[in-house]
Amino acid sequence: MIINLFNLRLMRLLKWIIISVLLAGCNFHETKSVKDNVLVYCSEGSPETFNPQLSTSNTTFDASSRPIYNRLIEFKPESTTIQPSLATNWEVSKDGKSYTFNLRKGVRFHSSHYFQPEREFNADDVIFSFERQKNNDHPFHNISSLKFGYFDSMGLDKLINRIEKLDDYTVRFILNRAESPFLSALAMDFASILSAEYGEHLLAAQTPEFIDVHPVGTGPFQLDRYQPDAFIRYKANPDYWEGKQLLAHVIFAITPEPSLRFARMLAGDCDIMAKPLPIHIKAAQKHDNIQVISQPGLNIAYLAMNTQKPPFNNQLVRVAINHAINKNSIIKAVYRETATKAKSPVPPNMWSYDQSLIDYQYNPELAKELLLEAGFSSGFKMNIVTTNAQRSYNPNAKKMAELIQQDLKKVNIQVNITSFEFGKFLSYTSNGLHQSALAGWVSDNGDPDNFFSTLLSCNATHSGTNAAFWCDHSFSELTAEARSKSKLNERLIIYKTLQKTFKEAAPWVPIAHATQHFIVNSRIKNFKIASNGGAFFTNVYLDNSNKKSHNGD
Amino acid sequence: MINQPQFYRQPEIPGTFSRWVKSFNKNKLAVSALIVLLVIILIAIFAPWIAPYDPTAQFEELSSPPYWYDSGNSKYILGTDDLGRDLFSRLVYGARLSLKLATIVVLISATIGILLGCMTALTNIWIDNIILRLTDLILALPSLLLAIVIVALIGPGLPNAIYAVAIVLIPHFVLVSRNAIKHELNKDYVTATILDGANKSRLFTHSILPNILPSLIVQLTLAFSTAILEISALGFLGLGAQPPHPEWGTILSESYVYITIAPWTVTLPGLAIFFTLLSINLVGDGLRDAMDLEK
Amino acid sequence: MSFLSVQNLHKTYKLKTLSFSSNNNIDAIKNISFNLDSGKTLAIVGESGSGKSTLARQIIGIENPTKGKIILNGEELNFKNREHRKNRFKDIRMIFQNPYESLNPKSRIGTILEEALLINTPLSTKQRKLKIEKTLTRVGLLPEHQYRYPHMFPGGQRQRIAIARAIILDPKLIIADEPLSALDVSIQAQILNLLQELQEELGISYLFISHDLNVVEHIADQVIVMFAGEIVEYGNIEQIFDRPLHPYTQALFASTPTYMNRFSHFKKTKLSKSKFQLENGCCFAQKCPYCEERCKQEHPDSTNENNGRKVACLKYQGLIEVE
Amino acid sequence: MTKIILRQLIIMLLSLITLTIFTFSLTRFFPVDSSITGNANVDNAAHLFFHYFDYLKLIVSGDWGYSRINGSDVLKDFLLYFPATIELSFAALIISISIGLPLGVFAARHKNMWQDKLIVSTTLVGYSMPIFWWGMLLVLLFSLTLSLTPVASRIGFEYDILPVTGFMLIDTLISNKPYAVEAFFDALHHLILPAIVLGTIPLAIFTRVTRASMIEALSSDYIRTAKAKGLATSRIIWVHALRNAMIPIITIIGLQISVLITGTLITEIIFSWPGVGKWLLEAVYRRDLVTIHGGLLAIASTVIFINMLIEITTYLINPRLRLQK
Amino acid sequence: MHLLRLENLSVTYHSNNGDFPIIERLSLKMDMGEILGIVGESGSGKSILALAIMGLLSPKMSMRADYINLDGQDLMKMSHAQRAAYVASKAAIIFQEPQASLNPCYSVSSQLDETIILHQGGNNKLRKSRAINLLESVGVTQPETVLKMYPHQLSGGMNQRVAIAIALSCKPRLLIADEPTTALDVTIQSQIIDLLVDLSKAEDVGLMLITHDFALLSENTDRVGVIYSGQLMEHAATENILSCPHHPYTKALLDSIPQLGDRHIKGSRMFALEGNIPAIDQLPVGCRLGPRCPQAEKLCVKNQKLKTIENYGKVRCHVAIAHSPTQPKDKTS
Repeated sequence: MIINLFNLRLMRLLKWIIISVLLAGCNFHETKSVKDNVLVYCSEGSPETFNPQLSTSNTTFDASSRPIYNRLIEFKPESTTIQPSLATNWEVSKDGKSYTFNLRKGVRFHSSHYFQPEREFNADDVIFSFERQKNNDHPFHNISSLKFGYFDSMGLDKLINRIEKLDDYTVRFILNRAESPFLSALAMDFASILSAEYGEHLLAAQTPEFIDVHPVGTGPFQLDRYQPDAFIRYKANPDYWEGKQLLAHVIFAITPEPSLRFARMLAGDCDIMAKPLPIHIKAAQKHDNIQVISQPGLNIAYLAMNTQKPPFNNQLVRVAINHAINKNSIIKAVYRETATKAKSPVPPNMWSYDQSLIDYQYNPELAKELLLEAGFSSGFKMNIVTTNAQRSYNPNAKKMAELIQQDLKKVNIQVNITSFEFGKFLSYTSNGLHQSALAGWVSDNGDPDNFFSTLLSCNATHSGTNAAFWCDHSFSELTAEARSKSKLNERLIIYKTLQKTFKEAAPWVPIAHATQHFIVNSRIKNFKIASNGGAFFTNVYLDNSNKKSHNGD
Repeated sequence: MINQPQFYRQPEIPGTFSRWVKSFNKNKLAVSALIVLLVIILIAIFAPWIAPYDPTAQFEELSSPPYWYDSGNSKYILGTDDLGRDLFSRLVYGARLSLKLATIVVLISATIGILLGCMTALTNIWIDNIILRLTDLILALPSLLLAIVIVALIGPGLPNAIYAVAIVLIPHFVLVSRNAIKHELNKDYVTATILDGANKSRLFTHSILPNILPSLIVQLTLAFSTAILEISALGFLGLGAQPPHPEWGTILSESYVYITIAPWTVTLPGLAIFFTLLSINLVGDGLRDAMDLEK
Repeated sequence: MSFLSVQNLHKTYKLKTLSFSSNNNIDAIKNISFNLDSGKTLAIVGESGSGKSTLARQIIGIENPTKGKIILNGEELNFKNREHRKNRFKDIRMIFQNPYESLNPKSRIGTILEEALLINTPLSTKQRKLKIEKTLTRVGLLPEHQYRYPHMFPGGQRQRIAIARAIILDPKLIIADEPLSALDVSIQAQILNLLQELQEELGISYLFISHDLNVVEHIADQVIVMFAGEIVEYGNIEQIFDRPLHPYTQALFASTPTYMNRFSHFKKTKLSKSKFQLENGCCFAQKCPYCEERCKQEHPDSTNENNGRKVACLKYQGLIEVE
Repeated sequence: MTKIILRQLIIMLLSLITLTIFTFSLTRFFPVDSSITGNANVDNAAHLFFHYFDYLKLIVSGDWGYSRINGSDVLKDFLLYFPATIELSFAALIISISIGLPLGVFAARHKNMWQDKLIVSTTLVGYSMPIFWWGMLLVLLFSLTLSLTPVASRIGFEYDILPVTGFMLIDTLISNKPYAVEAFFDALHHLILPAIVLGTIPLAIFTRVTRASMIEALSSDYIRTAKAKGLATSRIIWVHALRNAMIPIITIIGLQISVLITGTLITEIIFSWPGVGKWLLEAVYRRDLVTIHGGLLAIASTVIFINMLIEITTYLINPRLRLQK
Repeated sequence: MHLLRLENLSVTYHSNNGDFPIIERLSLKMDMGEILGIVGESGSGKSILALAIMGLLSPKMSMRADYINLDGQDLMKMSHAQRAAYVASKAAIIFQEPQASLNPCYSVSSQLDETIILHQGGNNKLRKSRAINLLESVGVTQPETVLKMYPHQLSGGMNQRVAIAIALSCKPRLLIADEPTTALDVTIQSQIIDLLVDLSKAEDVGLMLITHDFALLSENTDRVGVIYSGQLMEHAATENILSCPHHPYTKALLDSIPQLGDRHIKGSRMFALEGNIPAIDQLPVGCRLGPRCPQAEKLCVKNQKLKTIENYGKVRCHVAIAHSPTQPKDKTS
C-alpha cells in the first residue's frame, strides 16, 4: 500500500516549511558575514587558459597574469610607466642589444595541494618561462593546443638571441638587434614568470599539460577553484613577497551578459563590474553606493574593408564608405558619448597621435559621387561580419552594424549583417573570408608600434591581425624602421607619415576610441585599472563601515 | 399516428454551425478575446497605414520613453529603442510579421499533419504503428529543444525557424486527427453509414470529417499560439528573425540589455506577445466549450 | 426453402497483445447453423459475451466469418465480392442497440435517411424526398422532422429514426441488436408494436437479438439460446418457452422474475461465462448443476428433437425423466 | 508487477532505439568531425547498418565525442551540468504541484462559481505567458526594483561549495564549511525566482488538469457513496477524490517534463543558471555539433526514462492496472 | 411512529436557461421495517428523491420541504453538518452501479473500515472482526479474502454485497436501494433482492426499493409509489396496485410489459402509451401525463391533486378518482 501523501496534517506541515524557508532565505540575504573580506568581480567571460603566455585576450590576463603571476618588470597601474617587480633593477647596453636584470630575493611560489615549492624564485624560472615560448624543442613548448600568440606576433622569437643566467639572481637577454619597445614587452602579460621547479615536477609526473590548468605563480593570489562559465576563486597568497593581501578571497563571477552583470552589480552581488555598457554608466551615477572608474582607453574600433576583395580593392569605394558613415550618430547610439571619434589608427592619448590629421567628413552626397566615379552608380551589396560578443572597444558591434546598414542604405549600398560568436569571428576574419568586418584592437604595452605593425603591416596579413588585408610594402618597412629607433622624436616623425599614408589609402573606417570603465562598489578601496583596461586586485581592500548605510538602495 | 401535442413548444432548428456560434457568443470572455484578436489581425493587415514610421528608420531621440513618462516625446507614442527607432511602428510591423509567420507555419504543419493523420487512421496497421511511434518520440521531446536543434543544424534565420517550428508542430496534428478519426470509427453511426453502402471517401467526407472538425479547429488555434510563442522564443534566443526585423521576440532579445535603463522596451513587446497569445488561447477555450469538446 | 440459412458459421478473433504467449485466438462463435423463414422472427437469446452481436456482424457483412456459409434467398453470400456485399447491404439492414450513437450527430435526419437512397437507388432528388417523408410518416414521425438533428429527439423517437433508416431501402431482413434495451419501459411497447406492424405490412424477417425473455416470448417465432459462442438450444417459441430442455435455458428462466414461479423447479446457477474454458467438453459444464465427468470430456453435438428443435446437451433426455 | 516493469523497459528500449536512429541520421546529414561518425560517404544500406551499430557501440560505451570548441568530453560535460538543471526543474515542479494541486481542488469544489472562474482565467493567463518575458519581468520587479531576490546563478559567490553531488542544496549541507547552513539558505534563496518562472506554465496546467479530473472524480458514484457514509468533507476530497484524480494528473506531470525542459532552456539563459539548457544553447551559438548531438541525445533519453518512471508510477497508484491478471 | 415522513418535498434544478422542477410537492410515509417500492421511468425523479432524502443533491439542485422527518427528527430544522451526521447514522443508500459506487483506489477493507471507525469504532482487531461479520451477514463466503481485494477484482454481485455491507455498517434504520440490480446479471439480481428483503425483515430496517421494473416489486414490497415526471402519481399497497391500478399511467406501465405466455399473434398489439416522456424544459400544463393519456379529457389541463381513495391509497387523477372505488382491470390488448 502506498503511503497516503495527501493527508491534511502533512499539507499543513508543508505549508509551514515553505513559509519558514522563504523567510529564512530573505533574512540570510541581509546578514552576509562571509562577504566581509571577499571581493566579487563580475567578469565578462571565461579565460581560455590560466597561462597568460598562451593568450592575447584581456579576459585571460585579468584572470591569470595579474592575480597569479608576476613579471620581471611591470607597468604601474593606470599608466604605461615601468616599475620593478621580480627584477629589482636592470641595465641596457649602449647598443640596445643586451638587457641585464637583477632578480628579487626571497620570493616564493604558491604552495598548494598540488605543488609545494622547495626553493625560492631564481634565474632558472626566468629562463624556463621564456625558453618555453621561444624554443621549439622545449618540453613544454607543444603541450597546449593554443599558440604563444603575443610572443610570436611581436617577433620575439627572432629578436631574442639568447637568455643567459649570470648567477642565481642575475639574467641577461641578448637581442639580435636594437628594438625600443622590448622593455615594455617584458612588462606585458605574456612575459609572466612560471616556476621551473613546478615544470620539472610535472614532467616527472608525466602531466605537463597541468602547467596551464593548475597554475603556480608568485602573484598576490593563488587559484583556489575554477568552474568554467561560472566562477573562479582565488585566495590570498600567504607568502606574497610584498606581504599578504588584505583580501582573503577574490572571486570572478563570470557573467558574459552585460545587463545581467549590471543587475548583479545593482543587487550587490558584485563588488566590481567589468566592461559596463555605456548606458550603465549613466544609470550607475544615480546610485550612491556605486561609483564609476574611468580611464581613456588605448584602443580603436574600426570597420575593416577587405582590400583583397571587390569592391573594396578600389580605394575610391573605401573613401566613399568613409564619407557615408555617420560616426557621430554611432558614438551617440552605441557608445552613448563614452568614446571619442577616431580618425587615426592610434588613440589620441598615445604619444604618436597626429592631431593635425584631417578626417573624412560625413557627407552622403560626396560618397555617392565617389561611388559613381568608381563605377557603382547603382550601388552594390556588401556583407559586414560582426561578433555578438561585447568588446572593450565596442560594446555592441551588432548595433553598430545596424547603424552602418542604415547609413549605407542612403548611398544605395545594401548591407547584410552576419554575426558570429567571438572565437568564430576571429577565425573567420583572420582567414580573410569576410568582405568587411567590425574589428577593433587594444594596446597592451602603450607603444604605437602595437597598432601600426600589428594591424597594418604586410606581416600581419599572415598572422591574420590585419583585418583589411592591406599590404603597402613601404608602409611596412617604415614601421620596422620606427621600431629600431630609440629616440622618441625620430619615431614620432615616422608615425605621423604613416598616419597620412593610412588616411589616404583608407583601408578602414576608424570609428571610435572607447573609454574604459569599471563600476565599483564604494566599499572597494584602492582599485586601479591597468593601462590596457585590465583590473588590478593587488592592494585592494574593503571598507565595510559604509556598507550598512548604503545597503538597500 | 403520433400526435404532436399542443402541450409542447415547437423547437427551432438551427444548423450545427450556428449552434456553435450561438454557444460561443454566450461566453463573454471568449467573445472579447476574439475582438482583441481581430483588432490585432487588422493592425497586422493595415500595418503600413497604422504605423507612423518605417520600423527600421532611426531618429535622433534614442531610448526615448513612452509619451506618458515625464521625459516622453509625443512624437513617439510608445517611445523609441536604443537606436532611435519608433517602438510603436516596430510593434505594429511585428504583429504583421508574427501573424504572417504563424499562419505559414500552421498551414504547413496542418496540411502535412492532418494528411498523415488521416493516412495512419484509415490505412493499415503497420504504417499506423510506425508513424505513431515516431510522433510519440517527437512529442516526448521538448518542442523548443527540437526547434533549436533543427535551427542549429540548418543555421539561424527566419525561413529556417519557420521550418523548424512547422516540423515540431506536425506530430500534434497527426496525433489529434488520427485519434479523432479512430474515436469516430468506433461509433455505431459509422457502422451504420458503412451499411448504407458508403465507400471510404464518402464515409470520411460526410460522416467523419464533420465530427472531427471541432478537434481540428481547436488544435489549429492551439498550434497558432504555439507557433507564435516558439517563433518569438527562437527570436529571443537569437536563432529566429535577425535584426533589424521587427519580430517581437527579436525586439525583446535586443532590448534585454536595456532592461535596467529602458524597461519599456522590454515590457511592451512582451505585452504584445502575451496579449496575442492570451486572446488566441481564450478564443480556443471558447471554441472548445462551444463545440462541446471535452478536454 | 428457408429465406436465410446459416450453416456451420465460425468466427475466430486474433488478439493483439504485447505478451509473449502464442495462443491468443478467441472463438467468438462456433458452429452456428439455423434457418429463418421469410416474414418470421428469429430471436437470439443470451447474456452479454455469448456471441450474439458477433453473429449479427457476420450476417450483415461488417465482418467476414472464418468458416461457414450464409445462404440468403437461395444464393450463397460471397464475402470477397464487393458488388455482392453492396447488394447484401440493401437486403439486410440493421437497427442498433443505442439510438444515441447510431445516428451521426452532425447530420440532419433527412441527410441521414437520404444517404442510403443516394448510394443504393437511382432515385431523383425529388423522389428521394418523397420517399423520406413517406418513411418518416410510416414510423410515426412527421415529415418536418427531417430538418432536425438527432440530439433534438428523445430516445424513443431516435429509435424510430433508426427503424426508418432500416426500412427505407425495403429490405428483406432486419437485424435488430437489442433495439429496446436503451429505452424506457413505456416506450419499449411503442417500438415493439411498430416492429410488428412493419413486419406484418412489409413481410420483413427479423433477427432479433435480446436478453429480455418477456420481449422475446412476445415477438419471436423461433428462438436460439446461445452460451459462450455456441447454440445450446434452438427451436420454436412454444417448444422452448413451454418446455426448455437445456440446463442453461432452464436456469435462465428460473432466475427471471416473470418466469420464476413457473420454472422454480429448475435449478438456478451462476450463469456468466467462466474465464477459462475447457478444451473439450460441454461449454456449460463448469456451471451446470447436472454436470458429470463425461460432460467435461465430450462435446455434445446438437441433437435433433422433433420439428427442427435442437438441444446441445448429453443429458437432457435424462433430465426430462427426472422432471 | 515485474511483468509490467519489463514491458515498460521494452517500450523504453524501443523508444531509445528510435531515438538513436534519429540522432544517427542527424550525424549523417550534418556530418560532425568527431569520433561519433565514421565515414560519411556510405554507398549502400548494409554499410549504413554496420555504421549504425558502430555508432550505437560508441554511445553505449559512453564515448559521445569531444566538444569542438573546448575539447571536453560531451557526456562528462552533460553530467556536470545536469544536476543544476534537475535541481531547478525539481524545485519548479514542487512549486507548481504544491500550489497547482490545492488550487485545482479548490476550483473544482467551487465549480462554475466566481472563485472557479477566476482561477481558470488566471491559469489561462499563466499558460499564455511567454516564459522569456515573464522571467525578465520578475527579475525587473523582484530583483532590480524590490531587491528581494538575487539576480542570477545558484549561490552567492562568497560561498565556496565543492560540487560533490552537483545538487547545491545538498552540497551546501554536507560541506564542512562553517557557513554550511547559511549557504544552504542562500542557495535556496537563489533558487526561488527561477523556479517560480519555470514553474508558472506547469502550475497553470496542473491547476487546470487537477480541476478537470477533480470535477470528474467528485461527480462519480463512489464520492456519492462516501458522502452517504457520512465521511468528513476533507476526507472525501483529499482521500477519496484526489487519490483517483491523481491518476490523470500524474500522466500530465509526465508530459510536463518536456515543457519543463523547454522552460529550462530559456530560464537558464535569463538567470545565468549553469545547467544543461545554458550549456546546450552556448553550443548552438557556437555551432558545436558534437555537443548539440550529445545534448539532444542525453535530454531525449532523460525524457524517455522519466516517462517510463511515470508509466510505472501510474501502474503503482492505480490498483485497477496494478492488480490486473 | 413513522420511520420516514416527507411533506411537500420539491427539488428544483437550476441551469443557465432557468429553473426546472424535478420533484414537485411530493409527500411520503414509511413505517418502521416497511418495504416501500418506488417505480418510475428514467428522468422521473425517483433517484433524485433518494438523493434528496440522503442530502446528496448536486449543487445545481435545491430542495424545499415542509418537513422531512427521519426516525423522529426533522431534517429540515438541522444545520447542514448536523443533518449530514444524523442522516449518515440513521440511513444508508446503495446505488445502481456497484463497481462505480466503490472507490477503485482502495481495498474493500479500507472502505469498510472507515465507516466502522465512524459509526462503531473499536481497535484494529475489533474493527476487523466487525468487518468480517458484516461481510458474512451479506452472504460473502470468504470474507477474509474479499477484504483484501479491490472493487475491480470482484464481480458485480459481490461488489453490491460489499456496498450493502458498507451501508449496514452504520446500523441504519432506513436503507435506500436505488436500482440495486439493474446492472447485474439475471441470476444475481434475484439473489441481491432476496438478500435486501431478508435483511430488512431480520433487522427491522425500513427498505426503500427504487426501480423501473414492476416485476421486481410485485413479490417483495409492502407498498408502492409510482412517480412520473417528478410527481407521485399513485401510492398504495402493492397488492392493491397490482390487482387494480387506478392511475392510467400505472395501468399503462403494467400493460406495456409483455405478459407471461403472451405470444405473437398476427395483428395483436401490446398496449402502449403514445408519445414521449416530457423533457424537463417542456413540461405540459396540467396533468403531466396529459398529452399521452388515453383517457385524457378537458379537465386534465388543470393541476391534479393527490387524493386518498378509501381502502386503496392515494391517486393523482380526477378521472380515476371519479370512477373509484372498484374499477376492473383494463385490458386493452
